[in-house]
Amino acid sequence: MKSFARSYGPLVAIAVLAVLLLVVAPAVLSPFRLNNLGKYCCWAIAAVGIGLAWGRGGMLVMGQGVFFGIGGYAMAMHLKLEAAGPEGIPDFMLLYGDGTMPGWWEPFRSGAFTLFAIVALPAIAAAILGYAVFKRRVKGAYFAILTQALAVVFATLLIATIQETGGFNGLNQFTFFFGYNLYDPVNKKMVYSIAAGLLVACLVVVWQLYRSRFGELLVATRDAEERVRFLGHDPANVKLAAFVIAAVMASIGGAMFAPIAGIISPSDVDATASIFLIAGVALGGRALLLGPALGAIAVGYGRSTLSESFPDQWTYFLGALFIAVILLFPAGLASLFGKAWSRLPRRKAAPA
Amino acid sequence: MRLPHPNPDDLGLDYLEVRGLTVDFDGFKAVDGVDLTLLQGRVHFLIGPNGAGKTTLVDAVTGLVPATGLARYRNQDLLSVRSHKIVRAGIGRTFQTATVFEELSVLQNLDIAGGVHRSPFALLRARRGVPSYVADALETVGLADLRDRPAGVLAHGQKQWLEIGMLLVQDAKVMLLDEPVAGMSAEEREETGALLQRIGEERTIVVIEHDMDFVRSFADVVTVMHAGKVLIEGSVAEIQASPEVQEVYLGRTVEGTTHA
Amino acid sequence: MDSFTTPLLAGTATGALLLIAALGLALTFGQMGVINMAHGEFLMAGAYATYLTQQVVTNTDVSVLVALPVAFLVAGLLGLLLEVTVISWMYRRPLDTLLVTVGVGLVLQQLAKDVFGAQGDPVRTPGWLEGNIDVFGYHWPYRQMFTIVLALMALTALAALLKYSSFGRQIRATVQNRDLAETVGIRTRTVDRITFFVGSGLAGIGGVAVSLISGTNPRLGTAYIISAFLVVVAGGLGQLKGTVIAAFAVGIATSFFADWTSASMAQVATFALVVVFLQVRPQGLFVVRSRGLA
Amino acid sequence: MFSPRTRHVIGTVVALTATISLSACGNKDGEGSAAESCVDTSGDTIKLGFLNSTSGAMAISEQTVRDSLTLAAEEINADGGILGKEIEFVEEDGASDPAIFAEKIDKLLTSDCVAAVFGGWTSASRKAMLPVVEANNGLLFYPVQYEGLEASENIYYTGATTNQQIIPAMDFLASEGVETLFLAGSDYVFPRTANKIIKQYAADLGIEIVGEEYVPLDDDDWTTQVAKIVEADPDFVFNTINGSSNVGFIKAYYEQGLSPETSPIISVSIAEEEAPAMGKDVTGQYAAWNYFQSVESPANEVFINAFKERFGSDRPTSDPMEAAYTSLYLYKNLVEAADSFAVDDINESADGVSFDAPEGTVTIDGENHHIAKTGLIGRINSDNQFDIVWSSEEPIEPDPFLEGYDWWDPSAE
Repeated sequence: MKSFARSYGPLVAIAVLAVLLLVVAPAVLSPFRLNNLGKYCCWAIAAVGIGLAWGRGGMLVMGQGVFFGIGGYAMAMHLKLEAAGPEGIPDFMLLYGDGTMPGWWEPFRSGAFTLFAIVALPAIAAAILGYAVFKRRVKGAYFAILTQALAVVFATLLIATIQETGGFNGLNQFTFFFGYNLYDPVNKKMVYSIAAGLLVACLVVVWQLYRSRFGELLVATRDAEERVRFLGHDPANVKLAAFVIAAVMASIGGAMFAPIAGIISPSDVDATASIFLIAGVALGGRALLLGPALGAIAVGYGRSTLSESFPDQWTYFLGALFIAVILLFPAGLASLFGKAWSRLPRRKAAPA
Repeated sequence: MRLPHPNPDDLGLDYLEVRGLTVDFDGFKAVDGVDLTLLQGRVHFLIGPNGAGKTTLVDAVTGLVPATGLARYRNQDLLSVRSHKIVRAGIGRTFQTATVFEELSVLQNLDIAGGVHRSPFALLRARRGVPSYVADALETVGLADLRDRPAGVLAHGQKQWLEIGMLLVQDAKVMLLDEPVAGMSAEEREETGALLQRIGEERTIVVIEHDMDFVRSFADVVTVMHAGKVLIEGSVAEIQASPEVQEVYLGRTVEGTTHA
Repeated sequence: MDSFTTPLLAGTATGALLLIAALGLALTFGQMGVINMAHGEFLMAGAYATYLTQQVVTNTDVSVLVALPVAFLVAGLLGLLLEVTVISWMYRRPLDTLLVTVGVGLVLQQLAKDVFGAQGDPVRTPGWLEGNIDVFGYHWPYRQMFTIVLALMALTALAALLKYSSFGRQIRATVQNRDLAETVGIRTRTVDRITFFVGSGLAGIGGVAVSLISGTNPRLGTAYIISAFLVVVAGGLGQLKGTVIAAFAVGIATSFFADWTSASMAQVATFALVVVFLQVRPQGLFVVRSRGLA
Repeated sequence: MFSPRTRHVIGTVVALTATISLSACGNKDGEGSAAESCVDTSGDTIKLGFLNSTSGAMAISEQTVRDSLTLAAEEINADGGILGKEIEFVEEDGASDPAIFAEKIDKLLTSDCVAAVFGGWTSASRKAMLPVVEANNGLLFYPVQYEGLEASENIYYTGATTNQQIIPAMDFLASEGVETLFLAGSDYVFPRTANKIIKQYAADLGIEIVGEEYVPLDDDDWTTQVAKIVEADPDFVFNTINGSSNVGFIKAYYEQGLSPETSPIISVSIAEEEAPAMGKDVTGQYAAWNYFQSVESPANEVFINAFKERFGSDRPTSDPMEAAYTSLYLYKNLVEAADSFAVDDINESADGVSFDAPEGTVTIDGENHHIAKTGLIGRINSDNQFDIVWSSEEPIEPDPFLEGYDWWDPSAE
């Protein structure tokens, strides 16, 4: 039974989190707080991916806002078109543009295509970027800097394309979410539950990845990339896989963020937003299973509440958080409470 | 002890042939037109003073540094193939400093080397049970008792054996070992030598080594390198008899023991 | 004609600014493996130092010259403080230094906002930098020429320091083999500190140049830090000449892109250029070759 | 792929998740039941929300709005409050992030139950708040000039729309005999939209647009773009640059030998606070607003004195500050006209409600919730104050969609 606890303990922890998020929270929180928690869950979904790429894979992804944005904008485009009605075009194109819609918006009328795009677009983008970067063995700090530059460039691009993406204002004023009226409190609760459910699902996915041989290989690549090459694996492929999965998770987080926050704009996806995501992961514990998700929720909550009580001091908190956590608890706060449960790589082999 | 030199044709294609291999570091030829034929079933030693180009030669064959010339194994030119594909083709190597995954257990280290046996999709499954090729390697290198220890706590010699075990799991037909017995006790060297002979029967083993006692005890063929070139190749006795070798290399190190 | 000279000359000045910012980064990143994301805030500190100097030395013609050593010192001391309190605990953890300094940057920005106010403060251009000369229709401002001269002087001084001074030899020895350097009596900790002081001080000099473009404001550093890092990445570590070529290449390319398209698209195009360039030279322009298994 | 035991555990988790998700299933039919107002009007106080960025890039500007709002609230309270109720204001930080604005206004309306919210600066923040304030049938007072093309039942716009700032500026340029105009702006919504209007009106007025340049919001280096102004040598430069980027623009402008004598600038975002922060003597340049500190009116004198007393004698007053100050008084007058704090009652009786603001008397248009304002052009003097050189004389009726201008074609480029 001991090995059962070791193997499935994390799953029990995920289940506890699932109950908290899906049963307890909706029962006790006001609609406003629940909606906020929904946003934190979206960040947490992205954070789970960062935990995979950074904590396990050693790739410091400083530009996850880009993939968060791809998912967010893809979903927002669909919601915009849904709000505009059949044949309608988004209001901002009439206001700021010449009233015509770019052709690449058209497929997003279809909900099915949008869902497909939310997964496929970040996967393709991450695969191309990752292929270019990992195959040429660009790594470590270079990689981190490139991803951050990507986030800066992405935000600039969005701000400059007013007629296509709404520019600085972003996309907002959604009315329906796949046919459900977003102003109905019942439906808001449903959207929240989907986000929380997706978070739980992503956690189960990484749990399986971490206990798989791929998970071991990823850690091995993080610790000794060249050595892995002489095990007959191309480390670039191992990292690429983790990077792509992380990108897809960020995209899913972004996709749920748009209907929950009611807006997606460049400031939700730029370099600052990306660093905000990293902060949660660092706080929670980058290499732990639940660390990144809990950290992201904590940082999101901190941002809401601290900025309510100390509006001017929030930046100090965030800055101090980085310094203190990296300096004192590089493995994250969760490592302090870290029982064997979520500490994965040392899992005992099942008896032969 | 010595095996007769087999004819390459009897062995099919399982030999590594190096022709005119040259590694040029911005004008400095670290390896300069080396020809070698490394046959299966023999323990082949590569010796020479520091800077002779031994490690660079191995680096070139395993894709770590770009080189010109030819390194052929099973009709494949290794110089045009990336490192991990060379490994998948059956050529494995170790490094001067043992590089095992210190946080992983001995068993996990061996298991992770078994990638050649798995499809990418199979990687998504958790490991359960011990695959037979891992169990075999564990026995062969004598680490069965330590299988659940983190590799980081192993003694230096044990790490080297673990690395050899990982090569076994990889199913490497050609093993390029860079100073595997450096820092080992005499007893450990004996065990390592015996291990190499045991596994060398069906494989091509190439060992870079400085320790002449070890070379004398276990070498089937010795190649002496100097300044990027092959100085001489032959049996231990032939090498020791060579005046050139005496001059550049053996002269100092082995003089005392040749009389013994 | 000036569709060529304008971006070329303006881009050279932009490149010079990037060079000053990147020199300090190349020094601390290249020599010590520390990725200092607060470097942009040291630039900001240099700009505020210029502003404060102008409050004390009211003669604008002189104050900018006085501000140069002051800014170097202010930013350098900030760097030293950062090194002693934070960085020294985390050598050989480059990604962690990156994250810690992100936090330091946030704190410094907020601090500047609280001390100097969110509204930027004006920096006056000295009379001898007012004006321009006509180069094929481009009214090339003296200020841009000053930036280029400043960059070249900083470069020369740094190169001379590294090459000829005993401190420079100690830096190079420490970079090549830290343990060996220690055994021959080099106090590597002191070398680290001085390196960080000089690298951060260079950011202060950059801050003076930036303040002449846009005055001061708390977010001033963020606009330059990413470009400066891209320069370091494209230039490769280990040799200053890579940084120099990359800085001017990025500066001039950005100006031409901006001329052909828009300033926003120029950012995008420059980034794409660096990524494509890394396909050709993944380690940057110049690499110190290493044969070890990293 | 999984062992039976794993499958069992995963199955349980999935089933649990699915059950819970489904139990929270949505309501597809039926209109969204608009949230009932939770505003409490039974006590001696009335809660209002002030939502401005006190952190992030926009804190520079928005803090001044917060100060004006605070001043107005204190004055109103000293004077007996609104309908006898003292104002209790809840402050929130929008953090220069539209999503935070949306979150915070939701909190103010549904958790704090404020009767109205005052704030927002960027159009992005207003656009983000709009659906939330509409869904909760709340009230938002937005105090900044903006690009128009909007009218919500739940928002009162106390800053200028384009026909009260951009169009008067163009009228002024036409009256000055300007023939060539260069457009310089930050690369985001307001400058792009304003320039679209300017280009169409310029065509109507016979003014030639000789160049149009944009630089990203965070970018301060305008050298290359200013070189194009030098080359085009326009009669005037229309400046829609935002924030600190103005400093870089102004410096580059003078560096390359431009001056008010050759190609003067008319700005729509440089006011009394910004003018001295340029690091250059900007005497002789122009700005278009609806309020300057130099406006001569008794109400303005009161406002300036009160503000300086409260926040320091070195603090100038400016258009957005005045619009924010005015917005709170307008709210007071709206409530008292309706004799109710209920949004629907206020909207009902809104048309024609006015206030003797520092800029002059302003009147609410009940249709589009904007206010009639007088267009002013000021020229900066050596004290960094504005000499008013042109005025529309009469308050201009707000026309956010420019329906009264036949040259306007929204779908044209």
